[in-house]
Amino acid sequence: MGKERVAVVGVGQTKHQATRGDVSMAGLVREAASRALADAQMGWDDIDAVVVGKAPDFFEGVMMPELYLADALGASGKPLFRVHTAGSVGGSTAIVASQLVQAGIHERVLTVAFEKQSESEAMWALSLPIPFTPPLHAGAGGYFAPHVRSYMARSKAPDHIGILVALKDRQNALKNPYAHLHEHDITFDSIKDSMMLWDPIRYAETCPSSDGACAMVLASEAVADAAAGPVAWVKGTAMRSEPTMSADRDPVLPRGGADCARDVFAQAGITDPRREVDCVEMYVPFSWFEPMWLENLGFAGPGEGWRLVEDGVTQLDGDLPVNMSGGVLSSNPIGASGMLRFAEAALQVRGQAGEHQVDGARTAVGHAYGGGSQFFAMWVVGSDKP
Amino acid sequence: MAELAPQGEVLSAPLVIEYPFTRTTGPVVGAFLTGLREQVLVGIRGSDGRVIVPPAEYDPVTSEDLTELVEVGPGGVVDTWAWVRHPSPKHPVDRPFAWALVRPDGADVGFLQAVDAGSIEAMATGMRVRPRWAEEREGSIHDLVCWEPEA
Amino acid sequence: MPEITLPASLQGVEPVRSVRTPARLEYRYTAGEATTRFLLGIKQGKILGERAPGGKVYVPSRGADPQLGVPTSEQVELPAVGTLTSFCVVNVAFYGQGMEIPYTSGLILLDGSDLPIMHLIQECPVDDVRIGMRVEGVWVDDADLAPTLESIRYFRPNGEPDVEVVQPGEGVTW
Amino acid sequence: MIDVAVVATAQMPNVREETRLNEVEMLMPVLQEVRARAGLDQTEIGFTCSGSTDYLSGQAFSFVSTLDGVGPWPPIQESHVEMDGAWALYEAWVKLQLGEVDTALVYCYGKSAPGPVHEVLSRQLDPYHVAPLWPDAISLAALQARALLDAGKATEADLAEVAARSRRAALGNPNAQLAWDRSVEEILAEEPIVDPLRRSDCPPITDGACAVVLAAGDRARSITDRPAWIRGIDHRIEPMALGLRDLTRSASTATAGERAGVGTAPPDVVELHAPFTHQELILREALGLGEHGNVNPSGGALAANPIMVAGLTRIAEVADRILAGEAGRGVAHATSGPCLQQNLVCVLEGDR
Repeated sequence: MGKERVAVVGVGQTKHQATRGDVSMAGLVREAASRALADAQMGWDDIDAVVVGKAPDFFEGVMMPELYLADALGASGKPLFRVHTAGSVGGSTAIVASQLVQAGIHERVLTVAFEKQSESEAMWALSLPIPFTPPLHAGAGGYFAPHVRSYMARSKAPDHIGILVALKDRQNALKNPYAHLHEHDITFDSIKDSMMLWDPIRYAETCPSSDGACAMVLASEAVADAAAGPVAWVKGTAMRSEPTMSADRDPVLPRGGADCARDVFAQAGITDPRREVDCVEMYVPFSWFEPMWLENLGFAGPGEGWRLVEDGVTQLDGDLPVNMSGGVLSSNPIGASGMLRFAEAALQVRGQAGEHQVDGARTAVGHAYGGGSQFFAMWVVGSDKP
Repeated sequence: MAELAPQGEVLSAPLVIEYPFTRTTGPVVGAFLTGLREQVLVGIRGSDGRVIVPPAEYDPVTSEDLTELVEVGPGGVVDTWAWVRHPSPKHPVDRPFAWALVRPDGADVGFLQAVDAGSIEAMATGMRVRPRWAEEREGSIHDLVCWEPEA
Repeated sequence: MPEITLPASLQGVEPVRSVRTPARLEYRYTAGEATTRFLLGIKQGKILGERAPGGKVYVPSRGADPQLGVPTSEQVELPAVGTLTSFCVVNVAFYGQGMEIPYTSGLILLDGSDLPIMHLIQECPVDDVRIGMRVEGVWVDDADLAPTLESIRYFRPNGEPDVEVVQPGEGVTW
Repeated sequence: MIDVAVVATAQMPNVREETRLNEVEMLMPVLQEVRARAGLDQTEIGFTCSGSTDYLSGQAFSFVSTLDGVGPWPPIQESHVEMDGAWALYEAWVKLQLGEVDTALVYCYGKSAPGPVHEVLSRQLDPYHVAPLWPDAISLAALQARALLDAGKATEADLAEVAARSRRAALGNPNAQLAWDRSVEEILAEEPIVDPLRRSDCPPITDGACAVVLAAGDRARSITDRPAWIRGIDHRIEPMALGLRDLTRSASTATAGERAGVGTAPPDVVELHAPFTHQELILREALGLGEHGNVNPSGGALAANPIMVAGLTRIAEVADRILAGEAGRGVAHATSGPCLQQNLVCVLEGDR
């Protein structure tokens, strides 16, 4: 086996908000990276390589911005790598970083993902008109809403499931000081009464557009063993991609997502994810994706995911808490959103998630997806060395 | 299977990507742009003591935060240059000009700027230049239109 | 964030906090051969799909059979009639859209094809739109036909009874 | 480390402008060719990784639609880097080191022609202080060339010699876009376009695509009699600001070359990703190649410079010569960013 152990020894993130007017682009990534280094009790010199991820460069209007950010990321004289796998990029970036350690190439790798969406505007950057290509009639939500409707039709899920998810995630976000949305007055009714943007998706069931960054330090077994505090051992990583325009592709329960989950659980020795996983951070930009992913990833049978939501299983104090941090519904710096999921999983098994800590979490899952649900990245982290 | 390649036209169309990006600057980049608005050139002291213009937010060698902004210039020296015979409409000078790394007095590194010298014969590595400021300045790199040879 | 120190000349001066850096780039976009074939068909009032070697019919084809990574290779003319497989009702004006609100954006599986296209559903109150509804395309006048999918103005119910919709891959276990 | 080799390569013949095909149509034949050469279909590929950039095509997520040209079904293990394909190869090499899969497909594509490529590349620069001035890639390279000339490390004739040798070598490369036989004197007689660079010192604008199949250990040996083993690979970056670097040297190339083991034995063939003539001289020095006689037998980036592709093409060109038994050991180099900011070095060898 060429594969060595790897652990998360440091996690950092910015305060996420609509516009981080106090920092430059470099200042934003730096804030997350410095916090991850401080958490790992490391300095810039300790880092062997840097892996950066973000979504389309048009957001900030800077082509391959990692080149410009080399100084801010302490990468001078080091390897600097840039990943872009659509919305799953934050997750796949962390996986690429972890593999540099697993392959025995580096001992300490800094990985950073970010988006400074306020430099432009999400609706612009995500909907650039391409000649000869049929226009999306209603932006990104208009793409996903029919798939949500399909899920509702297939699963017979009642209409209020999406509201329950949004309420849970926004309430979890109140416990997370880094979250973008802190909606203290949110209620079931306020979500229900919010504007039906893309019927069946209400405004309050959609994610915000955020400036933000996330960073982690991934380290070899020797470094992790010597760490002062708890570390999160990486027990499995997986990525899957499938075609966009394929007739056999199910955009509601995509095979790529299911294959990705099966792979990562097998690596982690998990045979019954519903029982063996303590908590999950999954990429839910529209509330209905929580029950969809619960089914797609094997936490519930087909058509059963919404019942976990309705029964309160995915609440912070439930049997399988989902999106303890408040999730993408509460903070969405697109390029960083996947890494935030992976980082929250690591925080949970290190017991460092603060007020949104799940008691006794020892095995956690981070999940990210991108495109029109054809790109997937997942990892399983645990408090015990594999 | 039949070949479906059309023998005639293939459709093509213009595609314009345009946006007025608004960039928040943070304190260090902001200080440089503030200086330009006030006709003051600002650098920053690196960990090895050298003064970097425009001010780097983070040390290029040690990666540490840099904080000590210092005034430099107003005159400067051309460290290297390239002569543009056919300026584009987007360039800062509308007649043949030089791109140069201009090192302001008191700074230790040069930065990319335009030098409007009129002709290539007027350009030389090591020549002294002075800034030409825009009449209306708003805190952007365009406040410093270009540099010109010192008389 | 560490505190910075300013030179004397800038102390007490209102600092710059943001800067606008407009950028415009002009590209020439090539549709490619498959998209050209489709759009030239539309210009003649025809919907031309393409059969992939694996048997699936794609409309419009983007040139690749996404299952095998080979070109689609056989042209198939399709009717402007199909089934609504899903939809959303849009209640907000989006950038660049001049639509009357609310309107319906639907996924329409044209008869004889294997992947739905996204298009507008009109001449039907939004509350009456249903998954499984049979719809037909409404073309622009012949004189206005152009190489764009907008030559089909929208789809509307064609009066046939609803059909059952099974999503691609639905119920398949791997 | 696990032994990993290039076992097959394919290139699209480089052209000034591919006007008929979109990216996915342009890429498919290259993917089919490289998989056929390796005798693998997509279901036998363990990992797929590509390199491209949205800014060249003017489309966000442009790699998403090109993935359909791979035929990624059933779903595949796949990644994409917003970098030259040489770095996609690096990610695939790392993945193969884990010992879980033993084959990988690496590809990259770039259409430089549809956009104003020299303006597009300026979008890489410092977004506050430099990009708003729209300095073009040729001007930045010219600043570096002037620094080299001023330092007495090269003459304009040295630059012209690189131009003449590269385009002459390209006459033997069927994938080259720009090939000719002109004397140094003829080149020196050209008017500079951005002094001190002449047109012959600059790369052409190119649309292109390249693909490589990697395989590990015995799997590589089962695919070809003579795999091109990757003996060392490393990449390094420097600060972007030109004033912060000694433009007459490439420190990051020197570090990457040392770590990749360039100096442990003399190479038979070298392919350097030097889009501008003077950059070959800087890279030769950084890699300790001196007057090595077999640098860029393909013509290098001066013969065809598809952005995001020209780096992986260098690796493919070296691998081709090893696969064909024409070379025993080779060095390939890829670059990114203004004035050689980021550099990758790969050492390949055939079995003795």
